[in-house]
Order: sequence, then C-alpha cells, then structure tokens
Amino acid sequence: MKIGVFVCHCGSNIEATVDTAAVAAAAREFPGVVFATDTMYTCSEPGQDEIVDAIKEHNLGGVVVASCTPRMHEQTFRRTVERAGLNKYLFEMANIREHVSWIGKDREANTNKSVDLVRMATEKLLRNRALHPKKFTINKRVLIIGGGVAGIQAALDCADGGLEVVMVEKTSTIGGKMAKLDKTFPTVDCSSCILGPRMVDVAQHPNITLYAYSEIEEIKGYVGNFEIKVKKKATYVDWKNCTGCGICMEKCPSKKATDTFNEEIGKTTAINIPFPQAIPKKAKIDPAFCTMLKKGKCGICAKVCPSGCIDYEMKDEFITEKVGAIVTATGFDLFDWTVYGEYGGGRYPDVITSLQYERMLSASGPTGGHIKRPSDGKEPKNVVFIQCVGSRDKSVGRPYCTGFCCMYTAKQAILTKDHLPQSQSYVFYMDIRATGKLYDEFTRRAMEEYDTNYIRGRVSMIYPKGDKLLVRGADTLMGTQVEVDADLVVLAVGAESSAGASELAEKLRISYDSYGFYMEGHPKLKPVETNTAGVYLAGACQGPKDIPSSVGQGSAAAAKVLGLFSKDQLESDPQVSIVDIKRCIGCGKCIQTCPFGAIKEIDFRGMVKADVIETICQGCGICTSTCPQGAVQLQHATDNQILSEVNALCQF
Amino acid sequence: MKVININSSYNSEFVKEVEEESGQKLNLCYQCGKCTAGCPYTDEYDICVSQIMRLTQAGQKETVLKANSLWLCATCESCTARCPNQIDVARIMDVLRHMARREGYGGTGRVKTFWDSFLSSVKNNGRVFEVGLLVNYISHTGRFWTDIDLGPTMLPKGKIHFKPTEMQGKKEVEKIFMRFKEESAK
Amino acid sequence: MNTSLNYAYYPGCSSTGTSIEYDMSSRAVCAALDIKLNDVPDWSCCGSTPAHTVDHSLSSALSARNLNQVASIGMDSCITPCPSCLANLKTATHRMEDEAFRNKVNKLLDKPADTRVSTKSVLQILVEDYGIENIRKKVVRPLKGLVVGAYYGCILNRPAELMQFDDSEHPMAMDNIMEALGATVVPFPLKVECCGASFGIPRKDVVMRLSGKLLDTAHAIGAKALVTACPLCQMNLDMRQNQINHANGSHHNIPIFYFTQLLGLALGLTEKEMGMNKLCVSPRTLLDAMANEETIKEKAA
Amino acid sequence: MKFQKELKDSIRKALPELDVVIGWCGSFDPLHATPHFIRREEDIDKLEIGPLSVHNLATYLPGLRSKKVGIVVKGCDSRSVIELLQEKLIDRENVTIFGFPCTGVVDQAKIKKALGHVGNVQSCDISDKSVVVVVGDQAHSLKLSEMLADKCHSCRYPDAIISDYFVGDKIGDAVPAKADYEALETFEKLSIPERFGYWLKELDRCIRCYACRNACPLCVCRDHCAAESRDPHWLSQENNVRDKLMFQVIHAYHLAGRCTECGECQRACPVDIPVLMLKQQMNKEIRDIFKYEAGVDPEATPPLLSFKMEEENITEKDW
Amino acid sequence: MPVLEGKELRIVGFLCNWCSYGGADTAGVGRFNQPTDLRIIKVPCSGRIDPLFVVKALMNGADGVLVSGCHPRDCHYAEGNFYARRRLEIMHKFLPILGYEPGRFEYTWVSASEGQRWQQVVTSFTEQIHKLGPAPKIVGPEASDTLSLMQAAL
Repeated sequence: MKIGVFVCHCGSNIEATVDTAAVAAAAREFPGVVFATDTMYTCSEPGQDEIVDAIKEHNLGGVVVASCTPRMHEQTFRRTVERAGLNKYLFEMANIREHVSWIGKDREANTNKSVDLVRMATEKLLRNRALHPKKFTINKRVLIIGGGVAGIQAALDCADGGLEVVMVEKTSTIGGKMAKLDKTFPTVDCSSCILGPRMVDVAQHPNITLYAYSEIEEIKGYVGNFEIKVKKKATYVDWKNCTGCGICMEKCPSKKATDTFNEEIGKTTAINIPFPQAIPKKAKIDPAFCTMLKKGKCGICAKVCPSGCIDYEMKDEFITEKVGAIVTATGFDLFDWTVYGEYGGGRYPDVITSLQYERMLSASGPTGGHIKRPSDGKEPKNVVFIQCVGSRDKSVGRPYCTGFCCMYTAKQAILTKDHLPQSQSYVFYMDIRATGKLYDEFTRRAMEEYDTNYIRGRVSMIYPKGDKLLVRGADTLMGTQVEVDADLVVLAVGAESSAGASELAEKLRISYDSYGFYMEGHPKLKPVETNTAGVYLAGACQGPKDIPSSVGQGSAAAAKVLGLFSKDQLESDPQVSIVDIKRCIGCGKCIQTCPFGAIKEIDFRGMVKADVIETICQGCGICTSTCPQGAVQLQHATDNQILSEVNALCQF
Repeated sequence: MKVININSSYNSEFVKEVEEESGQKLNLCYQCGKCTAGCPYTDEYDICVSQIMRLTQAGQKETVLKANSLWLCATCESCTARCPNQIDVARIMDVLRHMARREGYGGTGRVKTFWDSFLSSVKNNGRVFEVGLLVNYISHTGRFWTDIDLGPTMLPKGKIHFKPTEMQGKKEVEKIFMRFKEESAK
Repeated sequence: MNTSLNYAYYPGCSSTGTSIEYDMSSRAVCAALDIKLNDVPDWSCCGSTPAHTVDHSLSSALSARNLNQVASIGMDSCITPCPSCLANLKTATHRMEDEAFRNKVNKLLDKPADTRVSTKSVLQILVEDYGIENIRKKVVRPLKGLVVGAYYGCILNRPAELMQFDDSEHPMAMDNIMEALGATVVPFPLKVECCGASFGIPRKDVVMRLSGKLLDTAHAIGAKALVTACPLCQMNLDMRQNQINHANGSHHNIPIFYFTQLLGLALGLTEKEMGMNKLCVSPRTLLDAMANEETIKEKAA
Repeated sequence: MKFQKELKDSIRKALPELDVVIGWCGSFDPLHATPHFIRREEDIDKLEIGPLSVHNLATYLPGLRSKKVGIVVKGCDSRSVIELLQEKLIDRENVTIFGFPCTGVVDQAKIKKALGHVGNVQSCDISDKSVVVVVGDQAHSLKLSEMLADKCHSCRYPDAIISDYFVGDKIGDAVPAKADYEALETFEKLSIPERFGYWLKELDRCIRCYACRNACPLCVCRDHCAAESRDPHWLSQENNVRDKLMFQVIHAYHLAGRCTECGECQRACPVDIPVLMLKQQMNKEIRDIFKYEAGVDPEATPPLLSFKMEEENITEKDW
Repeated sequence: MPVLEGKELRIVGFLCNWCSYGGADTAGVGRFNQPTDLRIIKVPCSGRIDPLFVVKALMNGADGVLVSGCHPRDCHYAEGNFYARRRLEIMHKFLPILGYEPGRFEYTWVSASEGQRWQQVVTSFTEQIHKLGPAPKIVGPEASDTLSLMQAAL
C-alpha cells in the first residue's frame, strides 16, 4: 500500500508546540509512505483538496492525517478519501492535538511523540482493509422519554412530521417543571397559558401514544430497531374510564398526602389529579397515604366514582414498544438545599425554594396566588432572594452555574411587587447572568422600575430573630457586612440532574458527566446527538437550560430523528467481527460473552462453528479478545492491527 | 482613595509566599463575600476579610500587611467553614499575621501585645499563668484599669492564683521557644 | 455498654484558674460514668490562639510536646474539655502528616513528635463512645423545669474536615444531652457564632458586642440559662456578664453552665462537686426552682 | 493392581458399543507405560494401570469427538474430562468414563534424578511403599512416596469425579500431604528482577517443540494455535527468548480458569522447564479472586467468561 | 524514533473509544498539562483488550502499560468493561511472577467527561513508572531484525 501522510498545523494549535515539518519528514522514512507533507488546515477545503490531489497524483492506497482527535474529523476525512475513490476505511488519524500539542509545551518531546503516533497510524493503515456496510430496515417510530416542555416540543414536531411517537412520562401528568411556573421571563406571560395548549395537543394528536405515570424498564436493540419495555405503574384507577371529574378528590378523607406538584407547599388527597390542567387528566392513588391500600378500610373513592374505575388490586403493567430512535428529555431536579446548615438546613419554615415561591405566586397554586408566610400565613413585607444556592459552589459539589436563576429571581422580584406593592425585595447575587434576548433589560427593569434592591454578595447566615429572619450577608461593593430583617427568604436553588438520570443513561448506553447530565456528541457540533446512534437529547437532561433553549433543543432533536428516518434503510457500521471459519473450533466462548447475541452457532460440513450476524454486531470486540486462537476478528481493530501498533511503539 | 497601577504594584513574590505558606490557591477566590458576610469581627476591621483576600490576590503587600484587621481576627473559622471554594481563609489570615510580624508591621495593637504576653507566660511557666499574664499585659500597655472590676467577684471563687502552677518540664517548653527563635533567625 | 472507656486527659491551662469548675465537673462526671481518665503527665500549654498567630510550627511544637507526653504513658487516645486546646492538638496531628512540616516541628522538640495520638473532646466521647442513651439511663435527678439553650462556640465543630464531629453549622450534641437529662431545650440560633474569644482583655468592646448579642438572643428565645463546652465562651458570658450589662445597658441574669456541671447534677452529684459556687452569675434561683419541681413531683407521687 | 481385572471386565462389557477405549499399557521398558488404544477384545489384556499410568488420556478426546470413546481416568484426569465437557468440546453421550481410585503416579524425572543415568531397565517392581528398579543388574530401591509426582502430594481428588464405571473402592476425600503451590511460594521469595532473570535463563533452552501444548488436554485449538498462526500473528518463528516466554504466557493465560494442573505440560517438556508454575499462578489468582476451581463442575461458567457488576475481591487502584 | 533519552520512558496506553479516549480528548480541550511519555492506542472497548497485548508491549520493551475504559456500568457496549476488569485483574496479579513490578501495568476507568481525572491518572502513572525506572529488557542481537520480520509478517 502506498501511503500519504498529512500533518496538520491546525493554525498554531499544533504547529506552536509540534514541528509538523519534522514529523512529515520522519514519516517519509516509514514503510509504505510515499508522500508526506504538513498543511495549515487539513480540514479546510484546500486542505482536503490537497489530499484528493495527492491520492490521484501518487496513486495512494491509504491516507494518514495527523491532526485533531478522530472524534472531531474522522468522518470528514473519510469522506475526503472516498471522494478520491478510496474506501473510507483506508484512512487513519493520529491525534496530535488533544493528545499532544494541547497538553504540553515541550516542542521536542511533542514532535517526537507525534512521530510515534504517525508511525503507529501508518503501521495500522498498512493492515487496513476496505470495508463495506450492509443495509438494514428500520422502524420509523420514536420514543420520547420525559414529558416536560422539551419532550412535548420534540413529540409534537415528530408527530407533525408524520412519525409515530411514544411518550413516556414518570409522573401522572406531562408539563414538567414549566407547568409549575406562574409566569415566564422575560415576557412575564402566563406559563400555563402558553404550555397548556401544547399539552392538549399531545393528548389529542393521532400520532402520539402517551404513557404517563410510567418508566423505562429496559432498552434493547440498536439504532433503527430498539425494543423498549415500559413499566406502567399501578394508579389504582382505570384510566380508560376515568373522566377526571374530581369527585374522588373531593370525598377522599386522607388529606395529608405529599403534594409534589405544589412542591409540598400544601398537602393533597391520597387520590388526586395533580392540577386542573393535568394531561392526562386522570386520578391516581398515592399508596403511601391511602387508607384502603394501607389498612383495607375506607373505599370511599370507589363508592363515589361515577364511572366505577377504582381498582385497589391494580398491579404494575409492562408494555413492549418497538421504535427506531429515542429522544431523552428527562429534565432536571432541584438541588437539595438543606445541606446549607447556615441557611437553617430546612428548620425555618419561612425559608423556601424559588419553585415553592412560584407555586405560591400561581393563581392555581395552594395559596390561590397569594404570597403568605408558611409559618403564620402573614403577608411578608421584606422578601429576600438569595441566588446561587447550590450553584457555583464547589463546597457542595455544584461548581457549575445553573444559568437561569438570575432571570427567574428578577421575575419573582417583579411579581412580588405586583402582588404586594408595599413589599420590598432584596436580591443577594454574585453576578447577574442575563445573556439572552431582552434578558438584561429585564433584570434592569427589576431594579429600575420595581425598586428591587440588588446586593452584591453571598449570604453567610440566616437565623430567626423574633418573628423575622435575620439575613446576614456581604455587600462586597460597599466592602462590608450587611444585615436584612426578612419576613420571607426565597432561595434561588440551582438545578441538578434528575433523579435516576444515571440509571437511565446506563440503559440507553449513553455517557453522562460527573453531575449526571448527559453528554452530547460534541459540545459544539453535535449538541443534541449522543455517541450512541439513534439516541438524542432534548432539554435540561443535557445541562441546565431555560425554556427557549429547551424548546429549541426539542425541535432540534426532532429534526435529527426526522432526518434519520428520511431513509428507509440504514447502513450498518462494517466495523464488525467476522469469523474465520477454518480457524473456529466451535467452542462457543464468543457466543457466551457477546452482549448483543450477535453470534450464532452454525453447522459447517457437520462441524459446529460460530457466525456473526453483521447487522446486530455492535463492534465491541469482546469476542475477539475471548477467542484463544483469534478465529473471530473485529474488523478495523484486528489482533494484527493492534499488534502492529504495539510493535510500532515498543521496539524492544 | 489611592489609584494604583495594577501591574506595577503587583508583588508576585508576596502572592507566591502566601500561597506556599498557607497551602491555599488565591485564585480560587471569586469575591462572593461570604467570608465577610459571616465574619463576626467585620465591625472592627479596617479592611473586610473578602477585601483582604482580593488585595492579597492582587499582590498589594503593603496594604495587606498594614491592615489592622489581621490583629482582630480571632480564628473563629466561620470564613473557612463557609467558603464556597473551600479556601482556608482563616489560615491565610494566620499566614498574613506571620508575615506582618516578620516584616515588622502591626506591632502596636493591643491584641498583639496580649498575645505576646500570653506566649511569654507560656515560655516562662510552661503553662499560662493568668494573673502573671494580666500583669505583663498591663505593664506593656499601661491599661491599669483592665478588668480590675472583676477582682472582687473572682477572688473568693478560688479562680485567681498569684503563683503559677509548677511543672517540671517548663525548661522543655522554654527550649521550644528558644529553638524557634534560632530557626526563625536562619 | 462499653465499660472499658479509658483516655489520657489533657485539662488545659484554664482548668487551673478561670475554668476550674469545668475541670472539676468533667472529672467527676467521668468518674461517675466509669470512664477512666489518665492525666497527661506534666502537661504544658498548647499555645492556644496566640501561638498559631505567630507561627504554625511553633504552635504545633507546643502541642506535640503534649502529644508525646500522652504517648509516654502508652496511650494513643487523648481527650480534653477545652475546644481551643482540642483544635491545636488536632491541627498539630493533622499538619504533621506532611513530612516537611513534621521535620520543621521536630527541629523545635527534644524528641520527635509522636503522630499516633488522636484527640477528641470530652463532649465527643460522651456522645459517641459512651452514648446519649446510656447517659439517659444514668439520670437520677432529671433537670425538670430548666429551660436551657446550648451554645457551642466557634471552634468546637469547625472546620468540619478537621474536627470531624457533629454538624458544623447546627451542632446538636449538647442539645441532645440536655434533652436526655430532662431539661427543656430551646433551639439557640447562634450556636456557632463567636463570643469574642480571647479579646476580653485587649479589646473588651468586641466581647461586649459579640457576647452581648448572644445573651440578647438567649433572652429573646426564653432561655433561662445557657450551656457551653468552652472555657473562653463561658468566661466571656459569665464572668463578663456584668461588664456586658454595663456596656450595653442590658439587665441579663443568665447563668452560664458548663454542660458537664448540669450532667453531673442530673447524675446525682452534688452542687459543690460540680463547682456551682464558682459561677459568677449565680444559678441559685434556677437550681432551687428545679429542686422545687422535683419535690412537687415526689409529693404528687 | 487389585482392581485391574475388574476394570478389564467393565471394558469388556462396554467395548461392543464403543469405537475405542483408551488406557495404558507397557512400553519400551518396564519403567514406562504408554497410552493404549483398545479397539478389539484382545487388546484388553495388555491394559495396565498403576503408578506408571502417568499420561492424561483426556488429551485425546477432542480429536476423537465424532467417535464413541471409552477412557480410563485417574482423579486428576477426570477433571480434564469435566472441563472439556463444560466447554462443549466433547459430547457426554459419546464418552464412556472408567474411573479408579488412584494412589499416585510416579514422576519419571525424580526417578531419573535418583538413579542418575537410567540405562537399560531390566525390571521395575512397584509396591505400596517402594519402587525397585533393576538397571544393569543392580537393584535400586526407592521410596515410592519420594518418587510420586508433586501434584499427587497435594491431590484432593484421588477418585474420578465423573465416571460411568468405577472400579475398586473409592478413597474418598483425601487430605493433601502438602499445601498447594509450594513450589510457587518458594519461587515468590525471589526478588522481582531475579524472577525475570530466572525465566530468561530457563526459557533459553526451550526448543519450541510445543510438547507442552500438545500434551495439554485443554489446548484444543491444535492446528490453529496462536503460536504458529500468522493471523493473528502473536509470535515470530525465531529462536529468541522473548517469543518463547511470550508463548508460555499465552498458554498460561489461555488456560486461566480452565487448567486443572494435571502437569502434562511440564512432564512433556524434554528440557525440564518448570512451565507448570505459570499456570499455577493463574490458578491461584482465579481461586483467590473468584473462588473458582476448574474441572469439578461440568455446569459451571468459568470466571473469565462471566462477570459480576460488583466484584467482591477486586480492589481497583485509587488515583 | 525512540523515547527521549533520559527524559521519557516508554508508556503505552490502551483506551476505549467511548469513554477514556474521549476523556483524554477532554483533558486536551481543557489544556490540562500532562507528561509526554504516554502513547495511546485506541480500541473500541476495554473488552477488546486482550491482556496479552499488555504482556506483548512489556516484552517488546514498554516500561509501563496503562489501560483505561468506561466506568463499570457505563460501558457503551454494556458489558465490555466487566469482562475487561476480570481479565486485566488476572494479568495485573500475574505480571510480578514473570519479573515485572506490580506497578508496571495498571488499569482504570475514566469517563469522557473526566478530563481532570485523566490528567491525574496520566500524571501519577507516569510518576509511578519513572519511580520504577526502565523495565527489564530482553536483550539480544536479534532484536531489531525480529521486529522488522514481525511487522512484515503481520
């Protein structure tokens, strides 16, 4: 094989600490290399053209590009060599940017290391073979996990695009966090007025099947052909017949149930519909509080239900759905702020979270939209907002900025003045992050028009003083300690990944960061893809996001799914294992260890042999490292290819 | 107010020394002010602790080491306990005091005189001799009325002794101080 | 119950003077609970705050001498009533894990520092090693009718990484003990606020302000007394209570107990053994009221 | 041996249904036995079992997979049979197993060492206690216990674990005379560099004959062994220590969780390289980490072909 | 080109494509400085890594070998790292009998987001290898010839 080597400067990204010309010169001495050069931006159009020209001019059979990580541009260059008529697998990359030039400044060592990496790549390339993908048919249905605003958007866009959509929502209603909000920034329009109709659309769309109060139990398969096991949790109410009339709620004697929808500002009944606009508007029983389920006595709801849908014997149900793509929109949860002992750790009733305050502001909330202190029901005069509670704080393991608290705090300060014109709001902040259209103007309005007193500094302590709370903070601009007598303290609690996010990621086989947020395919260029084909991200499951960003990502994910499904068949990755039938002794160890069931036993002239089903094989190579005699080899990562890399690096 | 040139007034040696002696990284501080917010001594400080942090970060040696605040910090640890960036601020205050002593700043404050009297009591007796300490402090400050009012209450309670308790190893303790002096002189 | 509790005991300098009743009551309580205390032989001052404001190696050397004294009687577990001593001894052990620092300290010492000794507070071992439930069983004279707040001071639990005991913002050890003794505990909001520490002599004004705020708060929440675990806190709040009243124009008359004093009382030890007479703000009325309550109950029975 | 007749009767009974029965018979001299393939009734008489029955005949089974085969096994050999069954390399219905209680087999290397140069052996009489070898008209009486193979001293399975016919009385659970892995423990006293030097020195005399592999009952890849393959190409065919040692590591690793320590590899080595030790090391690890022993349960899953989400005995490095 | 004499030792890394290779990229993107000794071979999954690759590298003259995959339960292929953990652990414990110090080979888990962890792993592994010094080498006049024959034959 005649090999051409292209060593990229990446502007100064590589060239600054790697002598690319020297690397190219060294490469010319390697076996098989007939052409080597250094180029300014190999990925640019002229850079790619240079490769195409060189292939033609030097009759190259393979190309090595030493540049950035293959995760960045392997696809790009594979297309380039394909353009010149080469099979795209006759290409290798040496990562001399992320793994060399960006992690050290020693030019001599870096150059030396780059030469090694190029040598490794050429040795591997010498053993590469042309590979050809197989085609397989796909199931054009999509699963949306999570029914918040991002999931709703993705579902509606997919359904409008003609796809069958299956939506699975953990709680008994869709709407997510947005449904809990009173108003939205920076327009201060009513949250349920803009979200409500879309929720109804989900319920009424002929292409959407909604499983509320359900969870993902198991995911099998791969892009184009996933098989999903959905657990429909027992609601003890037959939803087919439940009309959502709410009589059961009126009559239920157990009125101490946890009201998660209202962020535990109040209590609800054991049988409940979370809120009047819930979709689906169906009742469910909370077994932890239902006297009938706990003690076998009561049964009032069954007696009063006009459609007779109460079923105390109901069990969880499992349903299997087949889809070709998955959009994950599982959102976020609030940081558990009670780790802040200095803010009372949850001991003071008048220290509440921003989302609790939101429920209080909402006309459909437990206080009917009246701001009242939880301790005594009085209207507060001084309301103190503390920002960055569980954000930008390493000491509680949350060093990241949640990003939207500055905005909702400004909104809540404005709403406070609207509700209680005599009140005074104080906001302790570190920096105001208002980087969106009309965002900064909005925070300015909170100060200029609504007289919100912004104090730059964190709060060190809250403690009760009489019937007030003394908030002790700093005003770093004045350079001193300040105290505020507060009637109510609202904590702008940060966002964290939703409970169970990592378990779901394991089922989806996607990566997540150390905080449990899902990893996108590329931070800039693949914001809604994951590294698992056919699985996409929407909304805050990928990182904290405000409503416009979540909706934008929901639509983007939908576009990705629609794009994927625009073909009737997908090409399988040819980097799969194949069995050398002569060498196989039929011991079945590969079959035993394959995680995908991609290897089957076949009869070959009366002998047992293994055979790989190419469209099922995912290319992990466990079989190859299991087979003692190496009869099954993972294409593009064969034993000989890896050994050649080892030999290239370790020359005794 | 003083206008300063941010690069020419930056004392990099000072920053390095503080970081080395305290084991803390000054750039972790993002000036949230939570240390100042919790500091019970802010009332007495001439420069609040978050600004001490900022000035130190900015290499403003003179201003920092001259600050009275250094001598009013009681190491109550509330800054350290609550710093979102887990900076041991109290330790930095300690280190700044060490430097101020070495470089001859802040020698007039009453707190420092008290601390010095305390240590000389330990040096001489191996343990603190409370009455001796008070007498020593008074003789250095001339504040004769210090706690004189407490005498009548305290005397009958058997809490006041006019002789230090005897300990055998007091020479050992004294040697610690002597060696420390020698080592510091090196 | 673990009857083999056995510790080296480091009293600290103030035990010989201003906090003599803390020492007395700690020893008596431990004796009553079969906790064996072995005095650290010929102990010396830990250096307290003044030493570490001069130099960390000096401070650690002063502590290390005492840690060596503990090791000299073959013990590796030391307790002290005083949080300041505790902080110094623990800091020394912790910092000396670093070899370079240890060498620096060793240069100041006669013999190299023994780093195996661990130190805890008397409060910590009572709660963790002896156990509150076991204390509850030993109560013979419940503190009925006593309305008390627990004040921990600034360094007993801070920094959390070093002290490794209780909650650094909202400690409960003394609250729980007082509850077990039958007292009515009112949650004290400023549990870990500084009282002014050793500034009583050089900057009395600071102590007047900070300790004054503590007394004001105690009064506001209806605490009839405070319990403390720190000689400095107790001294500022008790011995200087008159000075505070004078300076702030207040009229507080709040007895400030060491928690060991009330514990001893509940265990049936005498007021004299507990050094109740050593307190500046007289607890007489409170103690009488408690005794009264007891008699009423007995009569009722 | 006392149950030899009983064994022959059993074989006679089973032979009509079988293509071949493998046992042992006399060899070129009275000190050695050799594998014996019984196809006809008259072959049965030549069968001899006893302390000279050293070969692990299970080695032949995979090659005769399509035939109906009878096999005579010692306790240790039976473990190899179990392992082959577990790995589905032989079929239970095609194998008839004849077991007997084994009291140990000799180690020819030890006899050779005791006698010095072994020339023309005239006779060899083995009793319960002694081995009397007559060489050049001179009789040498050797203690049997000292001549037994090392593995016999730590044997825990003297009776075949699996059999269709068992002759003689079972010995039952034997208490091993020696702990496992004594040789290994002695070796571990060497420093790390000494060990490296040791292997280089030992392997230096390897002639790459692969007798170790050919004798191994679990080396089932045969013609496709990684040692001689070019795809994958793990080893060169050169005469260098690197590849010789690498092969031993490959052998040991490919046997991890499978090797029953029959010792055939080491016995077969013509230049006496202690190659068993490497396999023992693997086995020791397998035993310590996974509490697993190969060749005792045909239904078990070998540890390297399975996993647990939480591994109790693996502590990973803490960075 | 050999390693830089006196400055570097030969360290080979086998990294899975999905997590650790990405983690090393993340470290690069974050400009987390690392020692230059390590050369990374990318494999699809830690389950693809035959422990014999590790031995091969050492016998070919590597001074240290580092394997890194996805954290247990996070494998892109669901189970690869579980198999890898068992197999690599066996080899980890085996190498000392051959005469390689226990610290010559380590395996660990680094996710694609853990750039800092990767920096930490590389730095401390490199330090560890430098502390051990060069690995024992099998020397012989035939060495370089063998290598070229080997590569030609692959």
